[in-house]
Amino acid sequence: MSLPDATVEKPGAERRLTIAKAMSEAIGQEMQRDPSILVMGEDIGKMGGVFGTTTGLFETFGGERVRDTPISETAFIGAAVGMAANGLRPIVELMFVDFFGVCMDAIYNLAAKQSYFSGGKVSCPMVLMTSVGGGYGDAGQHSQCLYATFGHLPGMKVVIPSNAHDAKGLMLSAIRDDNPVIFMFHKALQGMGWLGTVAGSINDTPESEYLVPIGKASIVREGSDVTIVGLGVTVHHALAAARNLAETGIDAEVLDLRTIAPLDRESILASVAKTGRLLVVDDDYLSCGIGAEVIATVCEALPAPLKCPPQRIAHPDIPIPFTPVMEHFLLPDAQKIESRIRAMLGAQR
Amino acid sequence: MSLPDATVEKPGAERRLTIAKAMSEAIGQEMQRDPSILVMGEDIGKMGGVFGTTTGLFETFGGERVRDTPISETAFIGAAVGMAANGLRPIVELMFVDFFGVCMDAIYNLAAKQSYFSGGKVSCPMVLMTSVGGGYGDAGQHSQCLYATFGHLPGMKVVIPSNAHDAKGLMLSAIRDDNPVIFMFHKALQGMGWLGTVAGSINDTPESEYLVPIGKASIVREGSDVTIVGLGVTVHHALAAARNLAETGIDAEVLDLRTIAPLDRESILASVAKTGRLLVVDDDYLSCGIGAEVIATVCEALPAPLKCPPQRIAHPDIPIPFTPVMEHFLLPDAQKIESRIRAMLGAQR
Amino acid sequence: MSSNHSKRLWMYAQMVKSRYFEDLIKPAYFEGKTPVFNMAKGPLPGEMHLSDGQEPCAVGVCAHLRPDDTITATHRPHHIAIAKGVDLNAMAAEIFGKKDGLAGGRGGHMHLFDPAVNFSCSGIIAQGMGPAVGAAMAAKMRGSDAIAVAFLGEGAANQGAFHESLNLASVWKAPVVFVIEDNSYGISVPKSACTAVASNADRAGGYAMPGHHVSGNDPDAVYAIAGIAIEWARSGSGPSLIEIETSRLEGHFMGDPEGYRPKDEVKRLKERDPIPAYRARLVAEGFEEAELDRAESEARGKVDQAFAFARSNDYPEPKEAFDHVFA
Amino acid sequence: MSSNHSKRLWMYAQMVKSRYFEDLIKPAYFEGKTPVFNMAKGPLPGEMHLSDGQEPCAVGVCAHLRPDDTITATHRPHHIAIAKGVDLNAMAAEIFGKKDGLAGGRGGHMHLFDPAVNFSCSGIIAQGMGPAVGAAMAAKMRGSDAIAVAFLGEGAANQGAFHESLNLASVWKAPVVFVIEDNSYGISVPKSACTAVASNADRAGGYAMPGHHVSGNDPDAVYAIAGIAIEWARSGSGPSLIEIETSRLEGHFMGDPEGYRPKDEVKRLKERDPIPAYRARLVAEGFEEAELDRAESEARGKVDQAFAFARSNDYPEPKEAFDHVFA
Ligand SMILES: Cc1ncc(C[n+]2csc(CCOP(=O)(O)OP(=O)(O)O)c2C)c(N)n1
Ligand SMILES: Cc1ncc(C[n+]2csc(CCOP(=O)(O)OP(=O)(O)O)c2C)c(N)n1
Ligand SMILES: [Mg+2]
Ligand SMILES: [Mg+2]
Repeated sequence: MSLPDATVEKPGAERRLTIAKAMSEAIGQEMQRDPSILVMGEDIGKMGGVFGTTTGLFETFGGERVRDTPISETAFIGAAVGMAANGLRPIVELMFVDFFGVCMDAIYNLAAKQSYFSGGKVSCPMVLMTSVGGGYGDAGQHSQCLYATFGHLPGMKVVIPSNAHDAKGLMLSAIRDDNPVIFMFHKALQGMGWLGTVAGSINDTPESEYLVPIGKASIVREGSDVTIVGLGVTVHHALAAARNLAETGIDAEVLDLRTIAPLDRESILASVAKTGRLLVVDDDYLSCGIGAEVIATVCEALPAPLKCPPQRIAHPDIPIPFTPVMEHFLLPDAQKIESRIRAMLGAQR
Repeated sequence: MSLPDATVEKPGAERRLTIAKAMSEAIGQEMQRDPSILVMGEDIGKMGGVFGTTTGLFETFGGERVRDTPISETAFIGAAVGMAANGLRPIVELMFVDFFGVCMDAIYNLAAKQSYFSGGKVSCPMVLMTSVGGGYGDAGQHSQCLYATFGHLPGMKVVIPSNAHDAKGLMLSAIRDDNPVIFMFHKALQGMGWLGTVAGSINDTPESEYLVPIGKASIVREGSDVTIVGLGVTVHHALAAARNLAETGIDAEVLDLRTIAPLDRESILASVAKTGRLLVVDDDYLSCGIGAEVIATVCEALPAPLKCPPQRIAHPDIPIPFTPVMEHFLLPDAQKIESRIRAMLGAQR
Repeated sequence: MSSNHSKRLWMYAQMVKSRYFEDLIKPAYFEGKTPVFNMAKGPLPGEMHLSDGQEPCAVGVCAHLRPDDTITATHRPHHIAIAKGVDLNAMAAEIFGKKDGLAGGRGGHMHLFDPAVNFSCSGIIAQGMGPAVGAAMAAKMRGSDAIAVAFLGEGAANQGAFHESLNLASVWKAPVVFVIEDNSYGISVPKSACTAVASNADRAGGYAMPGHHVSGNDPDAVYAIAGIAIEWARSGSGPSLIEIETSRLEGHFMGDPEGYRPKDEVKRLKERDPIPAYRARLVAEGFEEAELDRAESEARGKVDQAFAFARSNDYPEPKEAFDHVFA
Repeated sequence: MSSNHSKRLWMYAQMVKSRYFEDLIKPAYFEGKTPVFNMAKGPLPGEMHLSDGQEPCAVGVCAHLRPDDTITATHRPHHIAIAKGVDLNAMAAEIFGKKDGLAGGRGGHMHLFDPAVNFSCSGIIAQGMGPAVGAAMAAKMRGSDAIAVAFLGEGAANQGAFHESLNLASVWKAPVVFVIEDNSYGISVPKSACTAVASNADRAGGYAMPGHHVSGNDPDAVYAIAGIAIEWARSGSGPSLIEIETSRLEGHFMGDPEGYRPKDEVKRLKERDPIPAYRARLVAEGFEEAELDRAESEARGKVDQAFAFARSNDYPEPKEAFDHVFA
């Protein structure tokens, strides 16, 4: 597909948006440009999306192009695949990623394989946006990340913005991509007042069109002593930790993955080759998680051993508990990152 | 739960069974012992299971305890959870693991969290047996392994036997476990004539009861130069490669994971600490796979660097193609393992 | 008649108890969340789905149930849990995330498990339907006449699990009753915008089971119909489907601005609040005010006690998070 | 009448073509798989689901369809693909895993995609139903009167996607027809053992759409009813459900020992093979034998050509496996 004129990552004047606003703005702008785009999902019409992803779109584009659906994820995601095969570019919302279990077949066996099974003759230009993450006491069926669940299965691209600027640019790229793109937005960053919001996620977001490329990580803080790889909310924890570490002379580099499939292995390797140390911070379950993938990528490719064993912080392999005293005990945070890095630098080999 | 008398891993006289026979024998013996056990799934009644997992059970135990279901995986797996909460011990079959997308909610959000959400008051003694793997030209919706898809999500145990002896012992352990156990059997090992069968999977399987413990890997070949970690069919590829390597003096240790959740990190670490080299061989998709988890486990824990970078062989991150020329090009085999290990030993650092 | 009297008094008291439980939830929920509403804060974090207005569904059904009958309920579970007899102290403590909560704080308000009365609920739409069929089959296979009831919303009737579970229950003649609380909305989406048929009861025919529709949000009417369906199940005739017209007097969850609702809809619905209406009917039919007052204050007393228990109970130790992942 | 004549001739020819296609599959499938049957071996590895006996469903529906109408079919797709006009050479080559197959050998017999005639199929039960609704909506939204047809088996009608898709189609008035090929079995499980209702057509009422039942495994009867449902969709009246009684003359897949089937069932069914029966009817109603023979031999010729093409076509390069994961 040929792309219309768009600047790549050229920020304009200071214009602070939340991720929610950045997403709905991006979708709205694209819908103006391309009449084949439509949005479907539960409560994305008049309500504007439970997480504000479609605010104002129903009013602007009407009920034909902004469609509330029944609570029938298999049918409406399946329908989106059929639309995508027939000239439309659907954007669907799966309200919480935790609900993937009722509709994963339509996603991974249908959408993600349409191009392959058709030998490239039928594409699937579909964006599936879905909320991830916990930390606000919503318990074990509404707080999961499941990054690796999607990152493990081929045929989909998977993006996870940590801030509004990237969210807009990634959403534009996702919409224009001819493949299924899973757009995971973290509730702690979304900028819905009622969920609280990590301040760093609200940043300068140009009104004009720009693309953040899918598959490119971003160094959000340069440093020389250790590479902290994060994604979504953990990027902000990593940055906070890095600020604290800097006070005692430890210079951490923070890498925001932004995309987990395809994973930007080059950027990871380049950073770790420079710093010689690696900590991956993830709020998804630990085992077979993105942290393992990053560590394996580094260890199998780096010619020289690291200065100390690579480490990961993730949600342990247990369901997410409701009570805040337990939930916050388990989730990664700046404090845990900071002390882990101090230990890593103290225990060199 | 207290276990009735059973020998742990004490093989009797030579009695060669296929995995299919070992599974149905184990289920039948347990059903004799415990009237609370029942089996449900598609075509597991008169037909005895598409993969022979329930051969003869319908005839012995009747339609009350061996129940064919509608093609309604969400309902019957959900029903199994309800039964498990109410004094029964259901064994359900998901015919191909590839179908998990229509029913994963019942598995990971319901069965796997019942104990946790109830604070341990309600358990979920359920076995979900499901076929995995390709290599016989059944294309992209009938040939997947999806080990890591299950290994990533907490609250379930996940076992993968590589031979009939282990299949029987793991099935007994799974049935007696008070938790959901995903029992993955590989089609290339199943011993259904029509699927061909790797010879090594048919082995001595005592008629008497014995348990193979869940969570314990097994060293199926001792060696000193490199640890090859495999599971299911790749164990046999690894053994074949090890035999060839031995001819040129390379002494490979082969570890059969047998369980991926909980992962036997101790056995992996002990073996790699001894050999200093690691290759993981997996026929599941590469990214965020079990290979990454094993490598991360080793690299973050081993005090000394490995003698050469750890490596993995897996199915690449692409859907499984139908045509044999492509499918076999992608799947791991003994040849690929052998040449990878030669490269690893040649390129030491 | 006297049994009828006591059942009706019980239903009234349970409705009052449930409503009062939620009356206490409301201010507690907003503690620490003002002036800027943040769901993460305060003693009751996370989503909170109230059942105000839907009490008739719970009491009319549960009036027929025994402790060994199973209920699977939804994300909006309080009224049903209370009518089923879930331990009120432990339930309140769970919602507050305390150590003597039903699950020691691991589950929270959408995951209330009380095996003593065979109650559970969950946060995924229509998720409880399969388990209800399973519980019913477990009873049937052990020769008991216990039954199971799956509650769901009208929005949930468009989820695949609904279809699969009704078919499975019918094929297996499972002693289960499916009860749809039709409050007209699934979050913001009105039933008419997402459901092909006017009455979900009509879908029962697709599963060769009886389908009942109950209008009026009336405990007596629910009681009458539920009695038929439950007896049908208990006597071995198989499953039924009941759709109950009810009303959601609050937002989908607390904090919901409800911009999608017609201006005075809630006001109109509150004028038809089933609790005062039921009281008025009982009085008109000869119940003594004093008797009703006594039942009310007893119910309230239990709720006050439960909240006091929950408030004073300690939080669990953080590291207990690692317990009970496995049985 | 003359148009009727040509449609009937077309239907007959397509049935013959489909049957002959499978007649050639059969020996090819067993090449290399004997004496010990091993599914992995030979030029046609993997599962092979034949549609012998079900041809009337395909031709009766497809006789009304245009290339811009969409079909989503199942794991048992040959008859439908052929009747929809899928490129026969490329289809045969795909099934043989060759480089000029529809997908260059990536898909195989359960994943046949031909966008030129808007055909696709897949191996997960009821998976095509949502996509059919989507294809129908895409046509509707671009102002076309193209429609979509989703084929499924009677076993698939117990899957959640069936329910969700019918409801969604009805709510959105999607121009789609759901066609159930009721061959009485889902692998080994008879319909009566897993479906709560005798006729799935009765389920249409639960979605406020017309439900049709066609008995007799008769192309003319299918044609008549399909015409009504397709015109209903094309004219903007919305979706319909059709259930067609048909028969599976072979095993579920090739190699199926069919121990679950009553002894002489297949023999009895083969006596009512719809193809010779249809020929006999056409002749009885005045079609010339010579005309039918011509149509037959033309159909066979195309199949022979397709198999010759597929056999002589090269395999793709192994490394092409990496192509087309993404568009
Ligand atoms: C599978 C799934 N999809 C979506 C949701 C999000 N969700 C929670 S409640 C709700 C509305 C449910 O409506 P209804 O069934 O009518 O119950 P009510 O809230 O009215 O009691 C939705 C869509 C969910 N929890 N699970
Ligand atoms: C979700 C899912 N469950 C199970 C299967 C395995 N399976 C393949 S075909 C089949 C039977 C289908 O029966 P029916 O829908 O009647 O179609 P038929 O085979 O009779 O044409 C089953 C159970 C599958 N492919 N997908
Ligand atoms: Mg509702
Ligand atoms: Mg069938």
